[in-house]
Amino acid sequence: MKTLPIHGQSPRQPGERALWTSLEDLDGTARGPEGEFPHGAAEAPAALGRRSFLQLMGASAALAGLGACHPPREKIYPYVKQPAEGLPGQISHYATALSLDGYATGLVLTAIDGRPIKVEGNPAHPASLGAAGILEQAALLDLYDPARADGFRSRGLHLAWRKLLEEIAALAASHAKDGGEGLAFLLAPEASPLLADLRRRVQARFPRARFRVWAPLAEDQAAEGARLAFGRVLDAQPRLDLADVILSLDADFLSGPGDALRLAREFARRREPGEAMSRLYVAEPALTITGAVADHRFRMRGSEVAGFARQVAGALGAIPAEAALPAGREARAVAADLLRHRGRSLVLCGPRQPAAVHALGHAMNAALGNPGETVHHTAPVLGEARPEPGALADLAREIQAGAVRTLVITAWNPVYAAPAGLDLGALLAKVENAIYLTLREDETSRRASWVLAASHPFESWGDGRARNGTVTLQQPLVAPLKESTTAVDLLAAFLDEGNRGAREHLKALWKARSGPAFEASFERWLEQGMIPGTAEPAVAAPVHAEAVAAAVRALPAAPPGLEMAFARDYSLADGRFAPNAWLQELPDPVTKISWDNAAYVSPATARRLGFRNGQRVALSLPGRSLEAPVWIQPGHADEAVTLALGYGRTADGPVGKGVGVDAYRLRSAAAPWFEGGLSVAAAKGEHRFAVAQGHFSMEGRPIALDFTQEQWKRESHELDELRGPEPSLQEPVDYSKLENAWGMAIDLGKCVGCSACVVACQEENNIPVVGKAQVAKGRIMHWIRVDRYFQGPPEDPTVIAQPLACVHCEAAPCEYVCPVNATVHSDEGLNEMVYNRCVGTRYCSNNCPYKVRRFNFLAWRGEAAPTEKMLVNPDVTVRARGVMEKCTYCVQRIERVRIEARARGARMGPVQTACQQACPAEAIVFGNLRDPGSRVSQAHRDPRRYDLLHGLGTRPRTAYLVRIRNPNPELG
Amino acid sequence: MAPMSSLFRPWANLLSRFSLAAVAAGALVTLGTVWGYWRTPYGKRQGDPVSQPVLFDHRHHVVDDAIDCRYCHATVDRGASAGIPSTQTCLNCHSQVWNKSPKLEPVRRSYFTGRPIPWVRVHKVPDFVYFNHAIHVNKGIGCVTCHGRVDRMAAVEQVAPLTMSWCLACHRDPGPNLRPPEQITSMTWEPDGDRAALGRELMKRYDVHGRTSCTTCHR
Amino acid sequence: MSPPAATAAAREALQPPRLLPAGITDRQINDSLLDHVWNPRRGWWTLFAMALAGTGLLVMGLGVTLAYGIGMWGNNQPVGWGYGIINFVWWIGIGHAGTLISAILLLFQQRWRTSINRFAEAMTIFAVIQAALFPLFHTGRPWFAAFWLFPYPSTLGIWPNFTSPLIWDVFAVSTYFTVSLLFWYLGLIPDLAALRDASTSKAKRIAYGVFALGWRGSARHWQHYRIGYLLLAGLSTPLVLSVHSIVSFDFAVSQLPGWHTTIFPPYFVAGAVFSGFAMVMTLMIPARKYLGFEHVVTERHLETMNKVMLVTGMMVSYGYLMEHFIAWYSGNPYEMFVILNRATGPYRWVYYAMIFCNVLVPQTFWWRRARTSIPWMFAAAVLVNVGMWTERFIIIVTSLHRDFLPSSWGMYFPTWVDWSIFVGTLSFFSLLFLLFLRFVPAVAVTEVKELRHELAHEAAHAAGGHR
Amino acid sequence: MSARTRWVLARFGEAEPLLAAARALRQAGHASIDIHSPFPLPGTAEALELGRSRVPLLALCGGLAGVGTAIAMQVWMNAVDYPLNVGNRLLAGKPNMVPVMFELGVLLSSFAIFFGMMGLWGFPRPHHPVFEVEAFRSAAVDALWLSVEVKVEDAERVAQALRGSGALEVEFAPEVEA
Repeated sequence: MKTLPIHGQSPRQPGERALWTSLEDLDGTARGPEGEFPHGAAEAPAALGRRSFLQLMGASAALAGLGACHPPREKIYPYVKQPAEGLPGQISHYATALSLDGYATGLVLTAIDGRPIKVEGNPAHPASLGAAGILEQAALLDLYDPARADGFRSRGLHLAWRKLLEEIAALAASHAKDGGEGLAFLLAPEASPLLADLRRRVQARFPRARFRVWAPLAEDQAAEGARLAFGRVLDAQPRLDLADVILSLDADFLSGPGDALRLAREFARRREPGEAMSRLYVAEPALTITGAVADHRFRMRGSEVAGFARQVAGALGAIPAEAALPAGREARAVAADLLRHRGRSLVLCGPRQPAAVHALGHAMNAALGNPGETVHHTAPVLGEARPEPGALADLAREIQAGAVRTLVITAWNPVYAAPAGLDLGALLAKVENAIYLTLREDETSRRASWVLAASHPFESWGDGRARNGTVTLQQPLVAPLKESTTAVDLLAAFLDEGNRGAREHLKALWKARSGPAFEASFERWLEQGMIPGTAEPAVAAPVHAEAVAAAVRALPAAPPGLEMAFARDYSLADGRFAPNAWLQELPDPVTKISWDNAAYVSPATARRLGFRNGQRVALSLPGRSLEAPVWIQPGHADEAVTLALGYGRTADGPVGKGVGVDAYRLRSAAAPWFEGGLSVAAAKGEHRFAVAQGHFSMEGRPIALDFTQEQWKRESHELDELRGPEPSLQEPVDYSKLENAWGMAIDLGKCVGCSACVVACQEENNIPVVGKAQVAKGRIMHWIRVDRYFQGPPEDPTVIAQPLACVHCEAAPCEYVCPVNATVHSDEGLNEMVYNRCVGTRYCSNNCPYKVRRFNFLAWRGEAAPTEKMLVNPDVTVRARGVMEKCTYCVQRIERVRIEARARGARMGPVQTACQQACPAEAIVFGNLRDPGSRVSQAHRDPRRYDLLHGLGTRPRTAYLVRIRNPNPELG
Repeated sequence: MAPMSSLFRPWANLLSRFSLAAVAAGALVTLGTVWGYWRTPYGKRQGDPVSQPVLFDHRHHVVDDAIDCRYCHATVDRGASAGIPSTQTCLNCHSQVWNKSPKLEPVRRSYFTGRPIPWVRVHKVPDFVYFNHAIHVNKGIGCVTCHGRVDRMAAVEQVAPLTMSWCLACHRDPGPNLRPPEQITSMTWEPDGDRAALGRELMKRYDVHGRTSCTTCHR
Repeated sequence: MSPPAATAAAREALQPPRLLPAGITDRQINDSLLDHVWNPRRGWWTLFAMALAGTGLLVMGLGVTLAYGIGMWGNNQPVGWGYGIINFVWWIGIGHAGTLISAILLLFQQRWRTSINRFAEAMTIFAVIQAALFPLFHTGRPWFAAFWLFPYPSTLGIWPNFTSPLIWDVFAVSTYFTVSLLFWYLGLIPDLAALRDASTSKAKRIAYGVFALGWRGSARHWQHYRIGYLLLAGLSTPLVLSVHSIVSFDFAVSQLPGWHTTIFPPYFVAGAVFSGFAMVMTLMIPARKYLGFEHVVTERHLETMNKVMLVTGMMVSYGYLMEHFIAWYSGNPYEMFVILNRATGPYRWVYYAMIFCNVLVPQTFWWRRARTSIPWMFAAAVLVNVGMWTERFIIIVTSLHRDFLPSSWGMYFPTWVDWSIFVGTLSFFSLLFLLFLRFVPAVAVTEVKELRHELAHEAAHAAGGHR
Repeated sequence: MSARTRWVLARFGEAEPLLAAARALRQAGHASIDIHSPFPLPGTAEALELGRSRVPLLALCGGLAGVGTAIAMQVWMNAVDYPLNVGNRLLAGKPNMVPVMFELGVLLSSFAIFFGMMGLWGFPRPHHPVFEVEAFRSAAVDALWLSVEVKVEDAERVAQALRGSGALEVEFAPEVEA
């Protein structure tokens, strides 16, 4: 029964390559021979045929149960030579890292029997602090993706590794003759010291070779803004835990590259009610998770943020009056609040804003005395590997001019993500040797003459730097599952050192940079996953006020009419995670749409244009046009349309192919984020979204509770109705005699709604992916979900997120209705779900008032590729078709801790659930309610505690803590 | 005399009753057989010596050589699985003794080719049962309790039924199956004196709580 | 008949329509009621072929479900139960009329039952067979449900959970089916003997002879038979009430708004009788024509049945009224929402169809013209069947699709597999029914004879004492 | 002493003479008398002095056995053998047990009634000497018959008596060993 992580693996013929063909069925694009079953009602499940037949046969055999029908006995294959360490089935943890957008996040990977099965944060690492985001965690699925690129080929011919090295050596030698005149590199932004070192050495060998750094979602405007404000590029390093008042100018700092986990942690720590509570103002166009937790959210089009910033800056006196704009009521109040907290306030500026706004942000921080307090500045961590605006355009010009003979691309998928109008695909054909290093066969690999499979970060050596500069080491957990190489080896190949191995390069570099006791230190660094004390030092950075003022004055006014805005997608980032089924299925943290992007518009704009949800519309900008389905998003700025990037893939494996629409086709190099002059017209057809949450109003029910500080002072007693004992005919079971009584507390005030817990749970508990059609049918399998509710006017609502998994009711309504005792209570108060006993009546799910139970309607896993079987957590039963499943409070972790402690005769240590561990905001607390000192016990005694649906008398073990907001009374 | 019109001869009474009884009995016997089958040693695969790719004789190794179980099954007190010895472990001795024996040819072949010996599993619980050797061994359950007198088996066979009710019986009342730590691997240990009292004492000493919550074994 | 014809005619006009034609003899009763067994009616094979083809849909639907899983149905989270349980409750409700007519009317000594009880009992059994398919096949793993639901000592050492209404269902439905079958068969034995003895071919005689078990109509037989039959009727009466009460516990014992209601047991029983009578009417009206039974299933029978439908329809309407009232009176916002959602939510058209069919349509039976118009009563019966199906849809789907947390609200849409199983059970039901009409007397011949005997006896008394 | 007997069958047109004939035969000392009718004929049990049926007693025993089984089963399975905390409910909650108690009581009671009757009747019994008489086929259709088992040598005399008491037709079944 222990099989596979992904639904829809079709049975393959022997010898056939592992292809995820059947997942195409799920996303609604299948036009194969199976097309006789229309989508929706009449979908044929993917795993037909042999497997189902065997199941039926198995069933009849079980019923007959007679005769010599024993299954064949299993084989046991022991080691030939026992390795020195590790027991079969024992967990081992390795520190490693993953770099996204150039910055490394330290991770700890769990491996069992040599297979990495779980990604967790590295508590010692400054960018993780023990948490892990959705992308870092889901990257593990990419590792096992059977559709990954495999091997090396040049002009369609497969090359063995050794042969590849020879070919590159020959190529390098030919370029070396003219100093690398025709040699160009298109690199991804990457703070890796090792890559920087190799780049320097390659540059030294090929002095005339050109290096370009490019990424589709580059933060180049921030760098430009720093240059404007400080005269040189500097990184700002904010400290939210020290900030009393925060103004975010289109900065969704709780998600996105580099530092979101740390910022979420710091932000959440200041969200407990009282004097120390921070206050967050957010000005943004589309609702983000940061906007959702703001105390005041000002919705405005992206191009209007600059104007708002000028109003605030003017009221602060940060810029001369002629550069400022007259402040409105809101800007005045914000400025006054910021001024009241000089040195304890913070202005953050989002990467989508133009350089002048970034500069203005720096000026405001300077005027408020924040540098050195809530923000400090450092030399840019990316160093030379900073993306340059126009890098791609320059490269295109050179190719056009025939100046590039060899182009080495380690940047991700430029053909797909290049701005509209730049036909890089056609240009690549002009390059004699376009060498593309890629994890998957994608749009670019189709056009490149050389395609080299890249190793996954979890199977290769490397390094990186955290956003604060801390050098982070990336060590592999498995040998590459595919024949592949790394950027390090590829660059080294141009130095004729390709065969030395990334590990040797890494050690050589750090041996040179560290002291004599290198070997010992290196072992220690690997253990810690980083080199301590390597954070970038702060530098003093005076702001050039006149330059800022000049730049601000030069800012154009917001253009009238509809504005097109592009956004980084929470799940797919720039699109590189499109082949990742976990991320595709993960509902968008704000809209709860899974397997899609959509053109978000505000309710008012939709009304004006007469648009309905799901209606297809044509979005037109000068010379470009795209059809996209509309999604009416409360809280969106009026007269603007936001579309997330990264969808509408045409290559890159079957999972992401054809999901959503490709916003890059609409995105120009000149206005990469906001562009005015959008015209929209209704197009033919209706789009069916797969939305994981169908209803966003609480209907006046006390579900996800939210008070302002003022209300909390007056009305906190109202919570008494939602907690404490309820009269019952049944005497509650006494748990006081046991050592443990497990419980959980979820602090809605801390939760930022990022959904990291959902992916953590999916990874830990072998939760299958079901595909778009099944999500649309209401069959998503996530054990923990993050509900999002809107309150107040639909135009500008208050937004609250509520993570919800099984709450482990002491008087569980699901249990007494199960006819076969498949769900019962454990002695320690867990609501147990026994898959192997379940016959699948679904009565428990019906009677669960929280609707947290998930049913295996079909054989979600089908047949998995061999690599995907490696992903399965062996501590958790893989559920068969026809059984119910749900959150177990990670009982496998509880039992592992228990057995390991008690086998040694020790007492049980603390247990962490997967969701708790991943949560960057520390909103989820799990532990022993019998221990009065445990954090969960304290949370259960918190005055903010309440029980969800308390009146039903279910006595949930998961308690909620109400969210308190801290609005500015002046804006009341 | 009226014409003979009767449909059924007298034997029809017997036949009809017998047929009905046969149908009823047949149904009961079928159900009972299916039900009973799983209770037979055959249904549970007990008492079926399993032939292995190497003619390994536990009798010889345990009795004659007096090798402790843990020499080969080394992870039994630390890990979930008891551990099947690596080929290397076999050759620790057999590179010196019987190193020319044709019976050990598969072992040497494994060692030199690097391919593991395909041992055949004898004790199998379903995949949804999470059995952990370490906790049982450390809490005083001896090898012989579940695996029987391996020292008397030429080829190992399953002795215990390995059914859930068998597991539950011990989890409900572990005392009688506990033994002192030094006797865990003994095949012959018998308690002197009061078994029940010893069981109670060992329960206390080991801090044993037999749990029957489902997630003890099913996760 | 001795009284002068004129007096008889006058009396005839004053009496309610007769239960039996005047002057009919036992032989005539026997011949006319068994005729359809000897001489299959025209079109039987056509109907049988149609029903068989429809049963193919059932086999296919269940086969697809077994092969691929419940995912082939429309069920989802939050609507864990859909057509499967709707059809289960609907069929089991239909299956109530037979026992009710046989048992309760027997205990109340309602003579008009004799013409329809066999028919209704057969319908009960066939309906319960349809119903019993669903609890098994709606489970995710029927191959385990088939035996884990029964409390047998297993090697697992674990037992069913007797607090679950589904276990009660298992006991209730299997008991109901078994007792109904025994009751039906017991009543059938004298008729099988009559068939045996009236058969002309040897094969038929043997076949019916085997099933008649050797019935000789002996005084000893009748002595036990009468008391046994009466006792079974006495047991069946609370049984029939218990079965739908227990089915209603599936809902009432849960915690869901719209389900958690104390009125459910009586309301379900009334609904079951209502739908059962409607189904009897739906089948009886064409069947009496088809079989030429107008002389035993008279207009008086039909009118009485319509009166019962009116009464039970009023009880069901009262149930609806109370559901709404309690939802309001309880002050429970979740309950109030469910009622509101039924009337104004996305499934409101089903709700209004239910109100129309179950509340408004039976009201026409206040009028004698409606009660005696065969086309109208047939239409009304069909509408009530539809209405009772929509009632189950409303109860199950609307309560589930929007419950406590709006975040988990969803919609339910049946799939082609749901439809083919539903149509398949209708066909399978018809198939069994056609077989019944082909091989077994559709009217309790013996009881009609007994009734004739009693009526003749009374007539003799009425005509002036002993002969 | 001849052990051979045969059944004498007499068809009557009305119930009263039939019952009178039966009473007369009883008084004449015949033990094996039976009346056959296509529907339950009032007065037969009294005429044949059959006494009270034991079926109600069987029904009661069956019912009590069912209820007892249900209680024992539920208490033992859910509260004694494997007590599980199921939603904080009582292990052997009395209201919970009622439905199964009732159903099992009805089931076993019905079984007792049905199979008890089969036993009392000696069913299945497709063969009986009276079936050998072709005319007896009207017994299940519309005719009233009286049957009596007599010694072979008495048969003709009894037939005469029956004819005298109003039988429309008298038939003899073949001789059988007693």
